[in-house]
Amino acid sequence: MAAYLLRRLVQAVLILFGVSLITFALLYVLPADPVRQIAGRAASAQTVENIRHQLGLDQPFVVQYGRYLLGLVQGDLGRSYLQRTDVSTLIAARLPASLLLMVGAIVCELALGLTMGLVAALKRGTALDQALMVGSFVGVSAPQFVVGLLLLYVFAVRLSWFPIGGYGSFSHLVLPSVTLGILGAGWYSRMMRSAMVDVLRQDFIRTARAKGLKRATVLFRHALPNAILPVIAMIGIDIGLFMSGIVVVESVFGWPGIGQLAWQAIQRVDIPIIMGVTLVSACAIVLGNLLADLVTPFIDPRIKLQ
Amino acid sequence: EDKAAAASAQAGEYTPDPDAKEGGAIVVTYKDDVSTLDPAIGYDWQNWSMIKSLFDAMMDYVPGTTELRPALAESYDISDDGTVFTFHLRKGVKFHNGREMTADDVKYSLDRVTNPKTQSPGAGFFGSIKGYDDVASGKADHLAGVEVVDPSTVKITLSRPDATFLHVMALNFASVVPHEAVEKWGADFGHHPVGTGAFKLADWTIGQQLVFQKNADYWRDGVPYLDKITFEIGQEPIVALLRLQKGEVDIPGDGIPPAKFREVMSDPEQKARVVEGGQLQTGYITMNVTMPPFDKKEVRQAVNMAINKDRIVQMINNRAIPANQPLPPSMPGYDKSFEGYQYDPDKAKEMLADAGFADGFETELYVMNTDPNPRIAQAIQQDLAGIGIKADIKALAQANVIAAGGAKDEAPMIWSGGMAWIADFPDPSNFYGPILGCAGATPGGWNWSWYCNEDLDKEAAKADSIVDPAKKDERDKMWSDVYGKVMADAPWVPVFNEQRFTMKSKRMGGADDLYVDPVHIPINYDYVYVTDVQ
Amino acid sequence: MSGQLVVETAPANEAGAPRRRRGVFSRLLGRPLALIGLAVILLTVCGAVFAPYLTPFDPNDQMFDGLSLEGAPMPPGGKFLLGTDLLGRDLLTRILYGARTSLVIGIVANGVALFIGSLVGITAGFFRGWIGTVLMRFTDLMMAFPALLLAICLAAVLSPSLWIVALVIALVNWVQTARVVYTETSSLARREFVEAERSIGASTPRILFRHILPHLLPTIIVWGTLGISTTVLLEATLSYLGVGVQPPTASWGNIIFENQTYFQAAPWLVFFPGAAILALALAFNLVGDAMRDILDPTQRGRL
Amino acid sequence: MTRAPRRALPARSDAVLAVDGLTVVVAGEDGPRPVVSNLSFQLMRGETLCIAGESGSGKSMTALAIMGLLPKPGAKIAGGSIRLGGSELTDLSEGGMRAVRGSRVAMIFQEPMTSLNPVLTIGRQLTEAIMAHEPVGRGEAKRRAVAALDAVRIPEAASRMGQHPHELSGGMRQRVMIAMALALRPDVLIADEPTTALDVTVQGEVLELLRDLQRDLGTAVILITHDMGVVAEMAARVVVMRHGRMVESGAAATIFSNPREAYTRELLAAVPRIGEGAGRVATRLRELPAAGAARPVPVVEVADLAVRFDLHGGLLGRVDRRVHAVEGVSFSVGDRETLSLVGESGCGKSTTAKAIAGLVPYEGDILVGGRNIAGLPRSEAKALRRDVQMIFQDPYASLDPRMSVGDLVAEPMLIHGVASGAERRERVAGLFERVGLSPADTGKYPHEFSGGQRQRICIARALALRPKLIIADESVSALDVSVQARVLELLRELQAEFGIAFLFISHDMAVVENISDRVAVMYLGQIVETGTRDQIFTDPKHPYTQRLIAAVPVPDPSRKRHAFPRLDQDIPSPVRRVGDEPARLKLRDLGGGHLVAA
Ligand SMILES: Nc1ncnc2c1ncn2[C@@H]1O[C@H](COP(=O)(O)OP(=O)(O)OP(=O)(O)O)[C@@H](O)[C@H]1O
Ligand SMILES: Nc1ncnc2c1ncn2[C@@H]1O[C@H](COP(=O)(O)OP(=O)(O)OP(=O)(O)O)[C@@H](O)[C@H]1O
Ligand SMILES: [Mg+2]
Ligand SMILES: [Mg+2]
Repeated sequence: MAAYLLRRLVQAVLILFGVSLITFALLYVLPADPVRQIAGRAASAQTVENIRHQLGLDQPFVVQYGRYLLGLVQGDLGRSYLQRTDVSTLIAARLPASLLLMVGAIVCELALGLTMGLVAALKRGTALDQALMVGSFVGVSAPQFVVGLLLLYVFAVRLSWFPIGGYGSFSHLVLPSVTLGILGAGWYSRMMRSAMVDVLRQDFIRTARAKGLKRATVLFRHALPNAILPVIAMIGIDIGLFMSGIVVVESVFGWPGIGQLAWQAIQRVDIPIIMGVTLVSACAIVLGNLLADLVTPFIDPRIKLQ
Repeated sequence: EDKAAAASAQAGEYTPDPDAKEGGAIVVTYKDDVSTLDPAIGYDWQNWSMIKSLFDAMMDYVPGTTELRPALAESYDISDDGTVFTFHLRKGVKFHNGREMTADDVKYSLDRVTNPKTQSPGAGFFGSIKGYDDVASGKADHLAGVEVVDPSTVKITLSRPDATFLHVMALNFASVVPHEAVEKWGADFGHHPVGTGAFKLADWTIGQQLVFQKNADYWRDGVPYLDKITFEIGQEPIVALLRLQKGEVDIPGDGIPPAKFREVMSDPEQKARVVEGGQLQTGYITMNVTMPPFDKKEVRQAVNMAINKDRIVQMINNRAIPANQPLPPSMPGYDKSFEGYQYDPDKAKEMLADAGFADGFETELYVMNTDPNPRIAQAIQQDLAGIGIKADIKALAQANVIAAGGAKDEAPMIWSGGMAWIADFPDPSNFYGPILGCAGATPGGWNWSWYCNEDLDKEAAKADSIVDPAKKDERDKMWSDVYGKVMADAPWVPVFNEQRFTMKSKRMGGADDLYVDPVHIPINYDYVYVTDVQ
Repeated sequence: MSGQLVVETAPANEAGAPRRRRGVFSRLLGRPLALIGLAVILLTVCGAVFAPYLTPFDPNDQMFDGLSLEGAPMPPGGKFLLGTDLLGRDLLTRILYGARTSLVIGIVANGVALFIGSLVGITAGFFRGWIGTVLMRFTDLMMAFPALLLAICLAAVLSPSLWIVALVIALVNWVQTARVVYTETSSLARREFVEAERSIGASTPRILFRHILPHLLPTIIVWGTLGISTTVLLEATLSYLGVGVQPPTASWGNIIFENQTYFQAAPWLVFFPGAAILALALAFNLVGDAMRDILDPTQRGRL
Repeated sequence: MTRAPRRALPARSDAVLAVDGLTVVVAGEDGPRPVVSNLSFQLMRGETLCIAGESGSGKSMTALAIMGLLPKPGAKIAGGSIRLGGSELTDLSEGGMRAVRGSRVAMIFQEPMTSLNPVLTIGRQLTEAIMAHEPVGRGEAKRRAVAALDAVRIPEAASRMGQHPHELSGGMRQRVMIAMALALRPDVLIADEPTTALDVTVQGEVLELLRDLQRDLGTAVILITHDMGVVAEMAARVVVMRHGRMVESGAAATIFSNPREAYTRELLAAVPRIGEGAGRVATRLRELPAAGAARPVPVVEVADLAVRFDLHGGLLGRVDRRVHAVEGVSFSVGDRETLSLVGESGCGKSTTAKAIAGLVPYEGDILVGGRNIAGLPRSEAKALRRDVQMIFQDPYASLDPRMSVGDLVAEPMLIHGVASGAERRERVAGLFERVGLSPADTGKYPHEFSGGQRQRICIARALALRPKLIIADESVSALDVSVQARVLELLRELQAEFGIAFLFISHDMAVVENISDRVAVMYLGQIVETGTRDQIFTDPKHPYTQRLIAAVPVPDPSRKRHAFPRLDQDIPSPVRRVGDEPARLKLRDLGGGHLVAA
């Protein structure tokens, strides 16, 4: 177990290194000049060069990247060009909100997706199954901005059940989580359905029924843990897709997470922030996958970590 | 020495609102984060007016107008040749940290903002101060032209006469900061601002909100009225408007989102709370005069005649007025009689044919990618197609468009919307130097049409050396001429001047002018008040 | 592939013959739901191909009467069947022309992603050893990228055009498929029939393509159909950020994104292109489901 | 609870379960198709009723109908009644059925390996059954679960409660299933082929256990099986089914000694019996010419074969343990000879076969037609391997379910470029006919065939290349007797016709006795005894061989064995630390080719 963890962590570090290298290289060749933005429109060419030199942006790629890495291993993500603050401060201030939202969204999409998938599997072939299938596609196809605004309009403005955007309490979390969750639910319900259909065909389900167990017990205690494995693997994959959703949803709901930070940084080519956000999300993804892998043996004891 | 100058500035003093009530708190929302509140650095839509409320400079403007008035300087003298400005500081002005502001602080602040290490985007504004070049190139630490005469007198010597210098001294970049606080916080001063302004920063939760608290010791009597302003960050404009409608927000900082504009304006109750005002802004298309076929004046003129500005204005829900010259109407020097190029596609086609492009040509139109700019670009594209010019749209992130504009042979045409020139100060010169003058036509510069007319540069310099306020009209006239000549060469197509529509909650009080203050955007926090306090 | 099959086994008797001779396609036609799906796909493709003949308008023509005097778009009905957009262009026309872009993205880009993903997944899952390790580590690396950020950077670097966007989307989207296919292939590779194939001397490509691939089809179909909406919307996000298809080229995604803030003032601008995406994705799903059942002989004759 | 009286009156011969006119239909391609028709029987208290019949005769469907667990929506009860005690089961709602299941009727399913939930502990699966029916607390339920495990003689029952099914051997899993069924002391226990998938030795133990439990608890048992040996050993009464109908029923002794129906007689005749198999004569006959000829080159010669699987572990994932699956096995198979490899599950039989087929890396020498495969270039090795074909242990798993059987059979020819187009098709058709299938079936898929038919498809596939040696890995163990007999007959015919040598792998001693020329007994990766069939069966020397032979149930109720000797310990594991090599056994020659480990 310890050995496994160690190996996975080494792997994770290598992956993060790769991510940083590729992102840095991509941003390096990006046709936009951050110095111009810092210097402002009244700056002379000399001032611009001055700033470029101060930031070390006049140096060759290898040197720039080397310096970045050096900072990175010391926990220094650099300073934002435009916000004039340490990137780590900015991310640290926003990360908790994003993580919270992510957890909320995962809970939502699991609750929604798994229920839909479960019901569809149980009612396989019926009209309800078909309707749920259409529903899952609606979830996958609906633009999140519109879904978010719609939810906001109905549940916050009209019904006043939830606050209109913002951050702080549980009720703030509900709508953004649901908005993000609707998309994921589409995916999960499809996966859950097929996994469940498979499991319900298994002999041990028949055994459980032969014991005279309650339907709910058969479903939740016997079938679900077996069907949920592919779903858990999916959660690991899913975290990577979150970033896209988070950007939109955070802005609709005024959620102070890293999605908004990333969005603004991309608009203004604030390279240190883009790097930082990419690395932090990469971390989250790698950790998410690791966690998913670590959890599976608890759910399915046949699986051994190696 | 000319005391008249000082006297005339005093004349336009503001008369306080008799109905104003003290106390209360308001909520303002913004979509984008506030990056820094360091006056030497902040240059964004959001932090510009926040900094104005936290800091003061030698000069500022009469609320709701573009009229200069002394601020931290109680009075000032200008030498006859217009190169020496002596500011007499107001006594007893205290920083938020309790220390009294002195002439040393003024010098310190000016040295700081021009020092390249500060990386101030506004350093260039101080280029006329003697010794600026040495500081900018790192040869000197101090501006030779700034002298502390005594604790309450600062003398600033310019290397050339500069009629805009008082405006420069009203810029945020000229704000006075206490050196001990700057040294204490170092690079983080922007997050722990200490100034002399009407408000002080009470709390800043990054990415969420900033809270401003009334500065009880404010040197100007009677203001501010509000006890507290909360800026909520990261709010989508549509959502901000929904919250405003529910009474949770007082001012949507990003204005009325285009998508909601018609809804708001068609509801009398909401419309009543909308304040409309001019803006020192022009939206224009640049044509790169170094890239064929735009090196031909006739082609550029033809393009000027091809654009249906009325329709573009209609498309953005009439939130602007069509423009025919670089200067916006509320700017001194705006030439009311100027007719510009009338919309006449047939004539444009003819001219194009005369220039040898009977079949038109292909080109590219760069545009920033946020609504409504791509839409406007598409409207322009259609108009160009009308005279046979096939323009491909390149909708890019702001930074990429700016980079393309700053490269000599990359962007033939750019629609300036979203990055457009909003005046830093209300003076006609502000629309020339970096965006139409030779100085800006350098790689990485902001003169995206790469238009460089040495003669005009000279005329402009001449106009700027007229510092005598009495000759203001003459100077404005000279500037009108400069812009007239620019338009004769037609490096730009001025398309429209945006109107500002600010919306406020029912309980907000104060004159409408305060809500469309030309320098305090979106509103002048120091003078507005709420009506529902006891 | 199927041609060979038929030659090999077409038996001389009647009992087995009809089963084989009925092709996949004709069996698809026997299913009403699949038929609906096929019809929708066909309709979309025809709409895209014959757009100029189907509509009197030009997709980029900003018509004067397409906007009200206050600059508001026209609601559906009358001259403009589905209304107009914020520039006074006919929405139906734009959706028809937009199908060209969206089909390229949703089918070509998504298809390429699916192809790369399957190839990588199969190869890595089947060949343990260093090929598998290298491929899976590379997949892990790609997976660690936040997809959107990577797409934005890539697209920005490569300068936008439809095919570049398609390429970028393919480059970003193959990863999840690879992961899933990998898992499945590695378990399939351990099934006994693979060993049996080896024992009769079957070559590796033969085992991969004739024996393993058919088993992966259901998974590939599920990911492929779900991928349609995802990629179409990703294209829209990229366009919205200025690194996608450039205006005024229409795509279903960018029609939505351009207009999404107006969904209350002009809901048709979001609803119709959204419905088009949904319909296409659903149609492929219906056909995919049917294909899966048809291609899976164990599903036959079951209730 | 009326448990006490129930047990007190085992002698009363009133029916505890009465099935009357039961008809079960399943959905077919052209409307409903009956799989059980008009079936009636009664089960008395405390008796064992065996339902016998060939595969697909509707045995399992009957059991599932009683349990109310018919697969939905494919099957349903179309008529008849099932009365348990006083209540009519067919009228009960799902909720009502739930109360009956487990507590009054319990069932042990056909597939022991897959019938336990892999992700839940044994203890959990036992206690929840108890708690579902009786108002007891968790502690009490646990106590009873441990007691039930003890009752089925699971060693260290208490500590096993926390284990998961995959940590138990197949026999233990089946015992857990039985414990689960018996924990609630049901009136009726239905055991659906509880031993088919198990080793002979384990099978013997499980049957023994069932008998004990029935004696102790007085439960009435319905035992479903196609193994007449098991029937003879267990049954008081027998119901013989075919095509969903009852063919014959009566007391076990009567059925075996005096079967009325032709089908019953057929069924009994098909049962392989040690020492009197039908195939015995045939093999004998063929042995004679071989003995007279000069000693030919063996088809396959295996010398000192060893196969080890590395297990990774430790900090850096280094190899720290090895499975010594095959450890120094030597034998040869001559022309037209059948060598049987027997031994318990996990002793390395399949691994040996796979090594010969070139599917696992090995050490030692394998000579095909006198040439050592190891040294040859790829292409030549491939050509040589054409001479060795394998029929896998599980016919269903070894056929690609998505390929038609015609394609599957044609595939080896296609790969090796043997025959083309029309000729190949003809040969496929010929092979189908040869193995007793209709050439019309070539377009069907594996799942559309019964187990026996699938096995024949595998044989046809193996024959396609006209190999010199066919390795048959447990090729008949999963088949019911009648099919098994037919397949064995087919193998014998093919051997006579094409002159093929067989390496026959099995744990069923009766079958081995019927088909082999020589036998090698494997234990823990090594051969412990080898010799001609007669030497092994009439004069087994190694205790392990003796035990294997003793474990075979005899299909004769009059020769019922009692108290099958149980192993006092589990079989030792072939997994060893690196460096800790197992000791090689030395074989002692007893003369006449009969070797036995010291
Ligand atoms: N789910 C199902 N749907 C349709 N037909 C089925 C289904 N399950 C079984 N059958 C059919 O019902 C018939 C009886 O099957 P059953 O399982 O009762 O046989 P069995 O006697 O138990 O055979 P075995 O000895 O192989 O277990 C078979 O012809 C089988 O094909
Ligand atoms: N790929 C493998 N990796 C590790 N161990 C293996 C592998 N294949 C087989 N084994 C182990 O080798 C031993 C011999 O297995 P083998 O399959 O040869 O048994 P068998 O005699 O055929 O048993 P059965 O009668 O159950 O088929 C077993 O302990 C098994 O667990
Ligand atoms: Mg059965
Ligand atoms: Mg085996």
